[in-house]
Amino acid sequence: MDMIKLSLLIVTLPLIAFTIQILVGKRLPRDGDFISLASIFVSWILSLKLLWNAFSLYDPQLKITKEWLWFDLARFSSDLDIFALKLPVGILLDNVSILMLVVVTTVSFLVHFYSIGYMKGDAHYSRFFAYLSLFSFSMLGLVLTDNLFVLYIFWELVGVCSYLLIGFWFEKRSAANACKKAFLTTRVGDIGLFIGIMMVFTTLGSVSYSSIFEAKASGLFSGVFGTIAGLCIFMGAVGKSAQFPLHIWLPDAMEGPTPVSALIHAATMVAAGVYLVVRLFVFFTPDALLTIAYVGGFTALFAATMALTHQDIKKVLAYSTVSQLGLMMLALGVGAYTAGFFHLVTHASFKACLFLVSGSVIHALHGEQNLFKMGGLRKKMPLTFGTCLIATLAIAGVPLFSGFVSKDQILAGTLSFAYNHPPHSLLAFFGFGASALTAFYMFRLLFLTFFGKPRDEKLYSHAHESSFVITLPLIILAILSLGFIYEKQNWFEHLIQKPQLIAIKSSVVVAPNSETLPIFKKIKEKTKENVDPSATPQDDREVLGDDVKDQPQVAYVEPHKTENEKKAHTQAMVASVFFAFFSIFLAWLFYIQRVIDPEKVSEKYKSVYNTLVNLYWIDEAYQFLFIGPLIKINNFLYKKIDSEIIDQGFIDRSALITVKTAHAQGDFDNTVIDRGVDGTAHTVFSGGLKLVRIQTGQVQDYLKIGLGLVIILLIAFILM
Amino acid sequence: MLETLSFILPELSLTLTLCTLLLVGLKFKNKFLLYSLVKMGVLATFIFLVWGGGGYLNSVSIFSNSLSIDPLSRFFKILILFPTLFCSWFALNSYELHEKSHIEALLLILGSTLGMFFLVSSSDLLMIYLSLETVSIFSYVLAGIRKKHALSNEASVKYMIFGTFVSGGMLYGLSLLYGMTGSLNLLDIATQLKDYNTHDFSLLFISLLIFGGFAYKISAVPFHMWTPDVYEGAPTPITTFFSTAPKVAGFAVLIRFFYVVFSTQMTEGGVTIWATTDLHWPEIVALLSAITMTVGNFAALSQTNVKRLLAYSTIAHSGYILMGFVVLGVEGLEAVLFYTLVYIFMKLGAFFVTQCVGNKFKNEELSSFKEIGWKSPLLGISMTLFLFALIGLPPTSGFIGKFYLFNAALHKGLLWLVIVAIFNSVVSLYYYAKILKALYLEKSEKEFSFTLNFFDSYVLVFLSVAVMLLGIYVEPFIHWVKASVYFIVG
Amino acid sequence: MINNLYFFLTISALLFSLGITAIFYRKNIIAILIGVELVLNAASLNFVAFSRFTQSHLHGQVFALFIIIIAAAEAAVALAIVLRLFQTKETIDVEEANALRN
Amino acid sequence: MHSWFGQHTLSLITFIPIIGILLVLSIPKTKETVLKYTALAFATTPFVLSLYVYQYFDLTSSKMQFVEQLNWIPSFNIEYFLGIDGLSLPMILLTGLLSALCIIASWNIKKGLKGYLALFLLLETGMLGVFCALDFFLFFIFWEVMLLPMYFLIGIWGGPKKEYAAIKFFLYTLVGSVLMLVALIAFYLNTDPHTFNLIKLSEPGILVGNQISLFGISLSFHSFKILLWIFLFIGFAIKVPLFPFHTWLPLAHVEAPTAISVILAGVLLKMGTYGLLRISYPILPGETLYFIKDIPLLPLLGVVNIIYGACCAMAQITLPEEKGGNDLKKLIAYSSISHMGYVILGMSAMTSEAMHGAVFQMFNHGTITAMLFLLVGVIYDQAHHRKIDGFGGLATKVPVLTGIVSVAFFAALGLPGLSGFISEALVFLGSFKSTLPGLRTFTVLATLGIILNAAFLLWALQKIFLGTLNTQYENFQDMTKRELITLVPLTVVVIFLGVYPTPMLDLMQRTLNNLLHLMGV
Repeated sequence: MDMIKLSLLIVTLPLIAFTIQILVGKRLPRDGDFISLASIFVSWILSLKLLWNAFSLYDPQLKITKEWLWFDLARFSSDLDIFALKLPVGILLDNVSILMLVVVTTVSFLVHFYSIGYMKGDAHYSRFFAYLSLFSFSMLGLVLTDNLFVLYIFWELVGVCSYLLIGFWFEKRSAANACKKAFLTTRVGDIGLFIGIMMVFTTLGSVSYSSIFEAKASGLFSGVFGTIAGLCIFMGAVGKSAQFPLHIWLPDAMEGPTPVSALIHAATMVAAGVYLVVRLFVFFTPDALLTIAYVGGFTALFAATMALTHQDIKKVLAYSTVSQLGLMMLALGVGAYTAGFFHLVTHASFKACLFLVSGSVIHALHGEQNLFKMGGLRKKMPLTFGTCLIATLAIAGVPLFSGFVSKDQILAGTLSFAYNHPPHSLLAFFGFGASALTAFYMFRLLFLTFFGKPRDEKLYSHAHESSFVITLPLIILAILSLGFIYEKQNWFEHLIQKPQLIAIKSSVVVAPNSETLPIFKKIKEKTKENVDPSATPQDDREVLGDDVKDQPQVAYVEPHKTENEKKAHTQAMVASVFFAFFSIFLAWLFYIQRVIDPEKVSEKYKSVYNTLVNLYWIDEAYQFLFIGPLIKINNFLYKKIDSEIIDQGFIDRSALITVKTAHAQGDFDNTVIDRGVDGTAHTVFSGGLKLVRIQTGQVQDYLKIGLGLVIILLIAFILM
Repeated sequence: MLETLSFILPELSLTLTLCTLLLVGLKFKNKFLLYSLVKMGVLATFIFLVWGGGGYLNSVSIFSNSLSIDPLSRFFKILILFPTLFCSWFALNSYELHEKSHIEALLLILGSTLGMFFLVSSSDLLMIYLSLETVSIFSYVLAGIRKKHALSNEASVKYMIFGTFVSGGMLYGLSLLYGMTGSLNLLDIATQLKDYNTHDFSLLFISLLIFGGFAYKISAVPFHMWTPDVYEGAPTPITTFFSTAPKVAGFAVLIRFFYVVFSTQMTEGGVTIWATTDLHWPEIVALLSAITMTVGNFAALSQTNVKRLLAYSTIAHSGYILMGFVVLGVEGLEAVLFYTLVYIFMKLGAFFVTQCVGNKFKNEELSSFKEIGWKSPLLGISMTLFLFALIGLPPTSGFIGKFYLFNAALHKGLLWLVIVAIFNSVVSLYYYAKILKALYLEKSEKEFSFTLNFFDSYVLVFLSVAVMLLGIYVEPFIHWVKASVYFIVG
Repeated sequence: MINNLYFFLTISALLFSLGITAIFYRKNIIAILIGVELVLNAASLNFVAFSRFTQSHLHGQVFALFIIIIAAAEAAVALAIVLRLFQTKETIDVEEANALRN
Repeated sequence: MHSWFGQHTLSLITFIPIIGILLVLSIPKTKETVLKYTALAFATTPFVLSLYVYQYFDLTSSKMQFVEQLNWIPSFNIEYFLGIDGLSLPMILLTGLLSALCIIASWNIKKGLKGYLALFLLLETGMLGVFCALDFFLFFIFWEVMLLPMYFLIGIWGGPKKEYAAIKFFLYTLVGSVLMLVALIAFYLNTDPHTFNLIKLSEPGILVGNQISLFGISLSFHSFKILLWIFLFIGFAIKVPLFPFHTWLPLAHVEAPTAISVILAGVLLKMGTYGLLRISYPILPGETLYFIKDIPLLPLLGVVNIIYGACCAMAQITLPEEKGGNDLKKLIAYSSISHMGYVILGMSAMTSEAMHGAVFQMFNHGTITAMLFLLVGVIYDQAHHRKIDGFGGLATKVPVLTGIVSVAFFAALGLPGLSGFISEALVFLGSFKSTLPGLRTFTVLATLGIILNAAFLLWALQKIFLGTLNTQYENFQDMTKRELITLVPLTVVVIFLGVYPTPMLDLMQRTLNNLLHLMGV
């Protein structure tokens, strides 16, 4: 089946599930959870098929696109030579998007499966699955689109799904606040993204990736304008992936059910920001990339410090996610493109696994989330403990685990970047610091929950291992966090290569490097012919035609290793392993042996501890800096300008409308002169008005006034 | 001699009705009989006017050039017939007029109409003064027709004192004019005045004195003070008559007098316009028109008595009509004629509704108008139409009239006057809406039911249809107005 | 001396202003009516004077005749009205007639 | 299309409600249901006819279609001239749809039902007439005809301070329309064969005139045209409403009954922008560009409207009752001020996308605000108050209502996938792209509006629907079938146009591109 049709099917299945679920969900048996499960399962299988095709083709330059016209504002008025928006909607399939598809569908499927157990008996059970399907649809759509405008549409849809899912238990006041906060903070970021889109549209007239890359190739977007556009688009990523300035919403997002946190706030949605940077990697100018690196790096370290002191298990994981995302941004910033994306993929699996572990722990302890109330659960919940151990090892970056593979490359990238650009060596420090702290707080979490003696007997007594529906996904995710599947012939580096502007002859196709995975060799010949010829990459090149003969082209190139990169690589490897084991040992000292009592340390560094606990008072700062004055301005605008000055002052008090007469008039005037006009406000005009209305009743006065007016007119006209 | 009589057949038929009514009135007091007499008389006059004497184009001036029978006078005569017809019916049904004084009211109204017929077609000073005085005298008595009612007496006293003073002044002006030009006939005066150096003070003084005389009739600013008191004092049907018929006659004689004596007729680009020598009376009158409008509208803002409110609105409308008069062009004249035509029906309607409410509650305060809209839908809807016409809102004829006026004024370049006028019509919405508010939006304390007898509803329907018809199917009336702008004096 | 036009004009102007002041400042309505009569006579005097001195035809005198008739009619009606006022208000002071005001 | 019916469709569309009025007035007061159904029938027929017109509407021709031209007052060269193009057809569809829904929404009006229905049908005629008229005089007449019933509808069936709201509404609009009258006459006088025909008036160079003096100062014809533009602008700005002239809107909305505030927000606000596009833009292109390029009045007011409206709306949530806040209807009124700001910004950007966005936003705002007001009506009918913090946690009790409210709220804040987003995005893309001075900064400022809109709408949604259930509303029932009938069609339209806006965009495309071409952009 043609790959485009496959991807279309992958996207639309969750949408169909959503519509069925939302309309008739309640009335179906088992509240219709099997519908969304089935749809995501099929999507998962299809995306694996796509992955299989990608493996069989094994071509880094794989690029299949298909477009349909959405709307064209100059279709009928072509004779008026008006240049108007022509917006095609299309699908872009390349290795990056296929991998993302696989990641999203896997985690989504496992979360669907997990939440059957976790959410059993919830009042709005069917609506939960509807929202999950809607989320999967919008995430898949985001991954597959080929232009920025449609990406923005799915970007916001994903935001709405996170709003709906965070505020799922809306009875809780904190959940209601959290979902609003999440939506608004991401919206601030989205505005940046939209401004970026506008800037791109203004110069190009179209917003599809291919046209952006062509323009970049022809030298556009290189100057300051390009940097600003890049940074605006990055603002969207900052909002969505909770980077430094806009990270405040992610910890509060933990109000949502744990499967939601696992799916949305660990693996997929927050990764959308990174995906955007990956997708537009070539578009960013060098100094834009630098800012990205700095923001990413700082967030990584900053979030890691905050995770140290938290009691709530999910909050710790939330900050660890922010920190890991920071690392990915750092990697992309320093140019380690494959490392960044690789970390995204690996992080998705082990972070999802960690969240689901925390979910099963909370489920077992009937909603208790405080680390200091848990303890010694390893005996009671062996399976959960086992998977949690693997995931923690992976995230800590211990060799033989997936985390190590990707983090090591990131650190290597940062180190080599530091070597090439000595003034920016701070970035390397960010990288190593963050990964060290990660190891520490992750093992702190592990030791506090599973090791030591149980701190709360009652809770401990009826803790039990969760049912297989919950543990099965844990096991699968744990397996995915093992390192060896990524090591195999480092297929990842091969498939995902760093896109660069290189001048290549259009006709010569960079031959895919010879060795492919042995087991796929024979399959490759077979699948070659059933791949839809029109979609193969070769002819796509011809489509560009001859006029771009030797213009620089955006293509994926195998990065050849310079010698100091090799040096950086080995050094990073050694340093990261050392840091990992050292912080594990440190955590062991802190929490198992109680050699250094954490309480005493917190007293000693009282001020530092408080700043960490209160998350550097950023929330309060934002409240003080932005929201407070905003409300004050609004009240001022409304009360002062709207009602007093314009309404009563200018309009009502002006003599025309409000007649302020000497003595009380009919009731009509009183309703008109409402609170705005104080009793005796006389404008000159209304004073004059009294004169006009003089009817003293004396006939002779009338005559005098009449003759007087005539004489005045006479004199006036004589003089004029 | 006989054929000149044929020219004044309408006036003759009016006198005939007057006399027969006088005789019949002695014996019979039956309301319907008297009214059928009046109806027949008015119908006869109407027929004579439309088809009889003077023919269509060949206007003629009779009685040694003192009366001119021409399209303009015919137009105004037809217009005056309507108030006579309706106000006599209103007089017969008003709670304010006692059974005995019905016949007097009818006679006085007919007499006053006769005076106006002559005023409209008079083209020499003597005839103008005579007819003006007849109308005034009849009006003084009409104002005081309610014998035992103190307010009615006071109204007639005030009207009389004010009227005599102003007509005395006008007469003095006429005498000076006669002295200056040596002739009574308007045309001769005009030719004499041509070669008279007109910029000196005396002619301006004379023109203002004479303008004062006519301004009193149409209650324009310098001499408008009497209108509110007299209108409030006099019984409602009489006030209705005062606010419609004399206004029309006043404007007719104003046009004839000022367009002949104080300005020379020229045709410029096929359009006849009247240019004034350097005597600045148009500027003065424009200023007066603006002041009249503003006084009328602003004074009405704070009224609670509907009759007094409508009195001020009459002043305001005179201000609007003066705007057309000041344009000194054929378009201006057409606008004046059309607006008077439209104005009559609105005013008759509004006063009639006030009278119906008055009959029920014995007073015309705004508070007695509460919830009438709900109790009798026909009264409510027709009053809404009249008020919207008075404001000048589109579907009604008031808008077409105002549009005509603004068009003429803007064509002349009087942008400032148009802006004052539109400013005023917005203010007028405010006090007219007070009546609407009372009709529909307010709950009245006392419980009452309101029924209209057949005749009243028939009259209401006729007037509402007239007001709306003139707003929608306007073409024939515009033709009629365009045809009757032609007038002769000599 | 007394037979030229301007003499008569000054007298009629004098009469006119006297009439005006009478109307303005006298409180008794009858006095006001007299003032009105004065004004009318001033006008008719004017007419007669102009007709006599400047014109050959007698239009002025005819006009004066009519003024007398009208003045008579007005006086009759005015007095009737004043009589009615006296019956209802027991006074003919013009100040009293101020019930109708704003 | 050439049958008699084809030639007179527009007259039928405009005047069928008048026949309805006659019928409604003749039916006795006692038979309420018969009254309502006849009124409903006569209110929906224009919508059905407009669908017929939509079917036969030729998307490629830039000339007026379904034209009817008869002499009405030949001596003034006034014609009964009806016709529609891409700009007016969406508005007619919107008016027809909303009028039909409003009759259903006003099913439980008890007091004076006959008067209410008759006035409503008269209002519908006025609105349809304004959108069909191509003769300025006829346009003005329908403009005022639409004004009269509104006064009574707000004044009689309104809330506590209805008289004040009604008279203020009437005075505001009358001041505007009277200024328009001056412009109308000035156009008439300054064209060689005096004409009111909007098509002839928009031919370049037809307006020729000479000196004119105002209060003594003499104006060159160019500055006189600028004065005329200002007069027209004030007339239309009051209707839009633009910033300084908007104080009547919140009051009128708060006091008007639900169905009337739906029509007021759904259709009457579009009169202002429609008037600008139909009269000011084509007839005085030079002056319009003057007020966009030399003095950026239009874009500035547009942005001010967006931000000011959003701020005042948010103030409704923070201010307590006695300071004039805490009223849901006022919040929605200010949000429509903010949305109309987008339309003005789009219109002043002079690019094809912005213009399409502006006109599409006019249509969307109509449907979305109609939904919002209908929903407030639904809540008001059960709770009998509109205080924002008087509710809390209704979502548990009324899931269907919450669903539709969230669709409406998210459409209002411009969530992609719903129609609000498409028009807003087009306005932004178009105005950012336009090369007029200062437009880019205005657009960036306007993007602030997106957050403010999102902020106050979600805050209101949270205060009313989320959180713990307010014990007072234990027995808060969900929506009745009748309420659903009014809301479901609107929801379908909002979602359908959000996903696939081409039918509507193609409809207005030829006209708008033509207008821009004429304006020499």
